[in-house]
Amino acid sequence: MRMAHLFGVVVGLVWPAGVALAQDGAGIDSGDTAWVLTSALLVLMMTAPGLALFYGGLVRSKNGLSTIMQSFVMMAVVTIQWVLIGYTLAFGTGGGPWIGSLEFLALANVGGEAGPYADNIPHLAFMVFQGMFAIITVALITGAFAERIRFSAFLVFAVLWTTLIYDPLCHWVWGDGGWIGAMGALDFAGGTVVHISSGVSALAAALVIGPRKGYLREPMPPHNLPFSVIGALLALLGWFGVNAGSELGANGDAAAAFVATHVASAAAALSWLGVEWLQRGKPTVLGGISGAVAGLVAITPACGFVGPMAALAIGAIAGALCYLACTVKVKIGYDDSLDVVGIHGVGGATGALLTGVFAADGLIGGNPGLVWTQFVSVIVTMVYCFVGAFVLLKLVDLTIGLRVSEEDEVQGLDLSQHGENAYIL
Amino acid sequence: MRMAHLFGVVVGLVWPAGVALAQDGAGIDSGDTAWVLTSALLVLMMTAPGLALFYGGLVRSKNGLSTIMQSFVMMAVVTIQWVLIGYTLAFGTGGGPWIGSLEFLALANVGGEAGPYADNIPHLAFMVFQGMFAIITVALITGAFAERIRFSAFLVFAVLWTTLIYDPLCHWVWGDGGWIGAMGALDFAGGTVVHISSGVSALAAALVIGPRKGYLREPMPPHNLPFSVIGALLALLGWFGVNAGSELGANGDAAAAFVATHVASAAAALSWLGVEWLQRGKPTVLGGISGAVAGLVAITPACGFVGPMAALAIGAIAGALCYLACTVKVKIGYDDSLDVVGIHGVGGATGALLTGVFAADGLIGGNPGLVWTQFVSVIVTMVYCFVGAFVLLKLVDLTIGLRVSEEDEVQGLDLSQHGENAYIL
Amino acid sequence: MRMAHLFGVVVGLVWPAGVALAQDGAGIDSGDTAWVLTSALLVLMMTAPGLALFYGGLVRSKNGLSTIMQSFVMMAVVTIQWVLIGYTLAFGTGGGPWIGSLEFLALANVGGEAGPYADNIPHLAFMVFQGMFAIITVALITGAFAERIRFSAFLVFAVLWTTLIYDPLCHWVWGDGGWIGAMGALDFAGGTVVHISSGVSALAAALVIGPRKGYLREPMPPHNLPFSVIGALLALLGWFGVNAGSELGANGDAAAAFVATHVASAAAALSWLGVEWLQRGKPTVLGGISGAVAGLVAITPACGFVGPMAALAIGAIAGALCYLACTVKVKIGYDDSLDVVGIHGVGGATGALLTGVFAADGLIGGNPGLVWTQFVSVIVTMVYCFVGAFVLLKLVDLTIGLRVSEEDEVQGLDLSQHGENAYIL
Amino acid sequence: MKKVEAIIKPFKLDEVKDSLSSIGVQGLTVSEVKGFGRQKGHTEVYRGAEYVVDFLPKIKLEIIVGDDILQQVIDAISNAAKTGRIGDGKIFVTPIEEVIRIRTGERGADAI
Amino acid sequence: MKKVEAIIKPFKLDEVKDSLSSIGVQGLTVSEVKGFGRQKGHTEVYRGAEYVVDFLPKIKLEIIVGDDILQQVIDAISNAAKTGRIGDGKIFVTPIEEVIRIRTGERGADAI
Amino acid sequence: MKKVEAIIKPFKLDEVKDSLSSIGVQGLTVSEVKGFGRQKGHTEVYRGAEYVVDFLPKIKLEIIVGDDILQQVIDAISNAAKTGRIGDGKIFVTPIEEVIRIRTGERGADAI
Ligand SMILES: Nc1ncnc2c1ncn2[C@@H]1O[C@H](COP(=O)(O)OP(=O)(O)O)[C@@H](O)[C@H]1O
Ligand SMILES: Nc1ncnc2c1ncn2[C@@H]1O[C@H](COP(=O)(O)OP(=O)(O)O)[C@@H](O)[C@H]1O
Ligand SMILES: Nc1ncnc2c1ncn2[C@@H]1O[C@H](COP(=O)(O)OP(=O)(O)O)[C@@H](O)[C@H]1O
Repeated sequence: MRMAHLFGVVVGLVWPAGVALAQDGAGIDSGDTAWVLTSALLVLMMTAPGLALFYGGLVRSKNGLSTIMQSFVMMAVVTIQWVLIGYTLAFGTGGGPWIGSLEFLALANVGGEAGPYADNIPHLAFMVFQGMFAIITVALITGAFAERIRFSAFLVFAVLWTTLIYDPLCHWVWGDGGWIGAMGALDFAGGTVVHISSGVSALAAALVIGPRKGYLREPMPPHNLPFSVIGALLALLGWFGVNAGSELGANGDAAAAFVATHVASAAAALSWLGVEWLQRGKPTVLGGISGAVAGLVAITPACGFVGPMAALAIGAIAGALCYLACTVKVKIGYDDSLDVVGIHGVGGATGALLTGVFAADGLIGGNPGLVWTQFVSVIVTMVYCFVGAFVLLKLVDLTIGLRVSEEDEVQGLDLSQHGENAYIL
Repeated sequence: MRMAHLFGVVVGLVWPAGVALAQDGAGIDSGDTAWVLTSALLVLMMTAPGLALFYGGLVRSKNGLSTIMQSFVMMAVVTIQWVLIGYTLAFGTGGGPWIGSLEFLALANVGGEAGPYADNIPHLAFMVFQGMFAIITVALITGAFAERIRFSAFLVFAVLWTTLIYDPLCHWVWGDGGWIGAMGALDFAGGTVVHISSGVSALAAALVIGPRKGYLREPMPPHNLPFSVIGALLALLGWFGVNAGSELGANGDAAAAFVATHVASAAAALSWLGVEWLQRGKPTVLGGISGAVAGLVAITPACGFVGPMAALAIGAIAGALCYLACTVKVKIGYDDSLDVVGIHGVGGATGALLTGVFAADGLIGGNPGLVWTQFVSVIVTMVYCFVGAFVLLKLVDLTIGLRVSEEDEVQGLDLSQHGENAYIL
Repeated sequence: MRMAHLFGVVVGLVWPAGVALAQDGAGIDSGDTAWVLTSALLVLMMTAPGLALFYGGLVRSKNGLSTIMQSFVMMAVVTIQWVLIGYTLAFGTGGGPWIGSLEFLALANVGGEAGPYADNIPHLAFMVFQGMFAIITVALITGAFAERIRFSAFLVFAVLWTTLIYDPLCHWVWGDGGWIGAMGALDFAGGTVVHISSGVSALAAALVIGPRKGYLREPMPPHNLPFSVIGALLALLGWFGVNAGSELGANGDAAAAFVATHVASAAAALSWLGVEWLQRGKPTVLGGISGAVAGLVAITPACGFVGPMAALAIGAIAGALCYLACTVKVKIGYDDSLDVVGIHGVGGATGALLTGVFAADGLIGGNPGLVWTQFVSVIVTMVYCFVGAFVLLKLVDLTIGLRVSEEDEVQGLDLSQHGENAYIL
Repeated sequence: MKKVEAIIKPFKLDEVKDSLSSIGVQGLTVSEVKGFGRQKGHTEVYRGAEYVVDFLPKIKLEIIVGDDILQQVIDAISNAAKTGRIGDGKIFVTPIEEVIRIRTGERGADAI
Repeated sequence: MKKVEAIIKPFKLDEVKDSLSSIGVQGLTVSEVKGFGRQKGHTEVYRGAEYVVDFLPKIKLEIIVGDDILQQVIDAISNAAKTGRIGDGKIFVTPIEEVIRIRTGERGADAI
Repeated sequence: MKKVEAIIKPFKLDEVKDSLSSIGVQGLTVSEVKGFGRQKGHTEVYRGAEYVVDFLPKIKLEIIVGDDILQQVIDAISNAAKTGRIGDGKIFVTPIEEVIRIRTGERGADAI
């Protein structure tokens, strides 16, 4: 038995820290911990079922299930990647400006006591909260190649992208010693790390995989808009976990981030609806939820640094800008099927720059330098993620092939990739 | 830059209080704050996607999306109204018995520190929690004029109603110095403010806008009852935020309100199902969820004042009464399409009166006076809201027109108002 | 009035403890209370809408609504049963090894102050949290007799089963003095109490009621897989309430249980998908969510005792095992329609035994005795629940009849039992 | 015997059915179809993209009738389904050679 | 050549299809329809309101057959679809003038 | 007048419609059907259980045409719907005795 025990310790199957360590975690605050655990769940809900349904409703009926699957399976894949290697690459301390150390490999040294990033909550709570961000980020990209990617190719790409793009970027911005954070760039809850990174990678994906068969010739309207509304609203609720949870405590600042989130999303929904109403004659439901999401994206980097009226301004600007960006896409002609570029890319960049404008120590507070810092962080993120994603996608395409056969695309991914039908009503 | 800063301060774009103030908020309890923030999200979920789906599933397929939209857009519209003007009209201190002061205009003086209404949580948390009540209340009314209102007219009405009916009423009951609260009437979580007000306004709305084309001649069954069930259940979950959240802390009283809510809703579901089974021969799913909602409505004013067995009684009474109210509607012939009157109006009044009966210092505790006080508060709310809503609706009707054209009604609001289809399966 | 008051006290309608008692609950921690109340809601969400949709989507269209109803109505029925009698049978203190005392009959002596099972949260919070477990357990069984049970028979069975099977079993494992708990068997969050009990009862149910008309001849594919995905994901989110909530506080151990839950579910989803991909050539969406649920089942008894790498192992094993169990069913030929046996029975037993292996003081920690203890607890639970459920079902069948007429089965339960249609699209 | 097929606007179905019942028609079969014709469709906009939808929802009725009441049936449908606006639909008449009632095996006019 | 149209109860579809296959029918087309006839519908109640639903779900089969096996086809359908209860449905036979297989351009009996 | 019925693959609908428009066809009616034929179906697996699905989604077109353009219509459909692979579908032609436009009461060729 001793041997078994030893073996267990080595591969991490035995959990020696467990109960004991957690209990002498003197500084852990139960209220803060409750809020961070709740927030972690909210962020998880944002992906699944939030994003899964949001995206799933927007595609054609024959691809509804496979699109949902792409978000769902990220929950499984990225979780395992994160606990084994991702967390330590992003947050391992002492690893320097470019990548985290291997200190937390397979969650070694990550227990119930407080960790290096927050002294009021269990280290494991911080770890799992951050893991939820990794899941949603790669899931967001799926909107770009919806309705035509091979499931196996997608899985391979997702693991590579998370490990080689997300984890380093996350380290740069939030990790111990990461250079973008050190530069003073502000990203409260993921404007660059989550939204610009996914938005720009989505552009690469749309370019590499090419447009859907029939794009711009056949109509490809959403097959189940109520699903998209439910999804967007669950994502919206989850977003409060992202933004107010990133305070890592239940306090006045969390409440301020919460309010900024709520206001920006409302303002952006109205702003998108308004522009659309003026330009097209009708405010659409899809426009309303798209606007709300655009506002959430834009307030993400800012919500810990701005008050409610600035949040209102940021939301209103982002709603209108993202609407325009989506309209422009159709003219340029690339097929970013579910508008990841127009909403997350454009919204994320808008938010990051406006953080420089509206933060207490930003432009409006008398410090134009912050706008520049933010600008640099946006550009670096864009270049790294676009190039990285492009290379990875080409690699996958050349090795196992990115796209399903034409026949499979016509039949739909639900049947061709999974052998299932979404509905038999 | 100084000028910009100054300007920023004036219009509230700069957020000087922010971080600093919040951190010296000595009395703020992290557990209470976590619970109130969670509760705020729960209340938001009650409207969207809760109510949106509950109502959306009950209409005909051609109006599913527009009905969902009506709840969704309230989230956006009322949020902006609330932070700009609504909150201060309802809760501005020192404004006297009728209306709040302008102290909190555009959230001036509302920050991360504790506020006048709760010394254990951030003022912003209280503000946003209350704002979620304003959203759901006006969204509830949409059930009365479902499937036939013009979207633009609805928006105008909603802004007017929230500002002129909801905000004052909220002040009377819960605001500093509000006269109904001062009178000693008990409304723990919105029996009068939310449910009677929306129920009675719904009656006005049904009368002013008139019945749907074909009402009582053509069948108008729910087009997607599973959506209604999901919606009702998400609303039910959200309701715990309303009721247990209204304690503004995570403590024994919150747990008691939580249990009362749970028991009343269960009892009312069974009571509705039972009466229906007896009278019609079959217990319906729509009956079950309607009953659960009726019980939640009725326990709302009472949940902080009664024990679980009283909650059981209140639920059981409300379930049966609301069932009868909905049956009677068909006989009277007005078209309150989704039974806002029968469930929220009747349920709210039932709950408010039974609070007078079952509260510790109510009838059963030896104080019949409370029933009278409750009765007065019910009647005042009814009269004010009915007359107010009636006048506002007539006004909107005479100016921009409340109702879509017959052709648009036949085509459905999804296409005519928003240019979209709910499903392309 | 005095008489009324007295009467009120006797039947429990007056709530003398209420406000007062709760406030002098000195030891109550607001953060822990916030977490337990949140967790209680999560567990409720697991049943409704979680399980309701998961199961509802898996049946044929004509039974979608009635299947949803079966989960929904348990929320109502079991809640009333629990507050009246169930809680005291399970948790009444001083009742000895077999059954709880009547100390808490109709929630007598259960108030806002801390209770005998946790000194940091209100007794009512503990009570309601536990009540949510009783709801989900009996709701799980409905998967076995889906699409053919009479609604009235189901209600009678559910009340009997909860009272005579669940309540005693719960007492044995978790109640004060319960013999299985006293024996040292570990069940952190319901592996035996919830999953083995429901899985084994489901087997009895499938045998007693017999297969659906046309079983194994006609295809009976899921009618709405997106609903099943939404349901599974809401259940998954709710499961964190079950597992991390069972710590009854927001601390390092709760975070550890949270992480174990997350990892096991991810590993099991991948493991099911992997085996399926190998064996059938395609990974299915239904497989993915089934795997995730299997992992959640298996980690339920273990999550408080094992670290993340052990959780990964438990999940991976359970995913593959449950897949095989579901495949075998088709060969044996009994019609456990929604695989309650294969997922909850097999997954629960797997988890209980692996808890013996991987717990800090289990096999891998040098104590093989725990595996034996776990084994005994599994067998006892299986025998008691199978025999008990079998007898109860036979009883109901002989008295009021368990199964609908053939004509009603062909027409579908939605119309025959409830007079409703799920969809009119 | 003839088969009368009619393509009508969906919201007219109940009126048409009642009108047919009143002249003694005891059975008919209905399906949901999409019609393309002179009636112009509508435009749907999803984010940037605009689509013209020119297939409109219609209802198709199929009624087997004896030759004797053919004209009556045509008139009943015409009157009940008419709004006078483009898109009211069409009625087609086809010959039928045989009709069988599955339940009884009856054939011809008795089977209608 | 003839077109055989049959309106049957939905749960009989598999039996009918198997029965047709067994007599050598190689193709058919199926659609979901609603039938109104002697079979009485059911009542649905939504909150207070009660609706009589008299359009019942039915399946419509369309099979193009050569004149030679027409009677066999009619019998196969009749036997497989029969429950003996009201609502079993009807079979209609119509003349067909031409059949074309799109893939090959074959016409007439070869195209069936 | 004739009724042309065509069973085609769903993704060919737009091409066929455009092709018919271009030869002057002004109206047609479309429905979703399931086809059973030589084209083999696919297998769906739900947990352990495997089902062969041999009813495939198809689109049915119905077009009433004057005798003059009948051949043109058949050719237009044939060309646009053809992929050359099994399952392309069929075209059937039936006689029509009368056509009425509900809106105007016009009959015969004028009503098409
Ligand atoms: N030649 C045709 N063949 C088959 N169906 C037709 C034909 N012409 C019209 N229809 C059907 O009749 C419906 C109404 O026709 P339309 O031309 O729009 O208006 P109207 O009947 O008033 O002339 C169409 O939507 C279509 O379903
Ligand atoms: N005259 C008719 N024309 C077209 N379809 C009919 C006609 N009569 C009956 N049907 C179809 O046949 C189905 C069964 O008819 P019904 O009168 O209910 O029973 P039965 O076939 O046993 O006499 C109906 O639901 C309808 O779809
Ligand atoms: N005898 C028939 N009667 C009615 N429909 C038929 C018949 N044969 C084929 N079909 C329809 O045509 C479709 C295509 O036929 P199939 O045999 O699969 O391929 P092909 O048309 O290339 O020979 C079928 O799915 C079915 O809808």
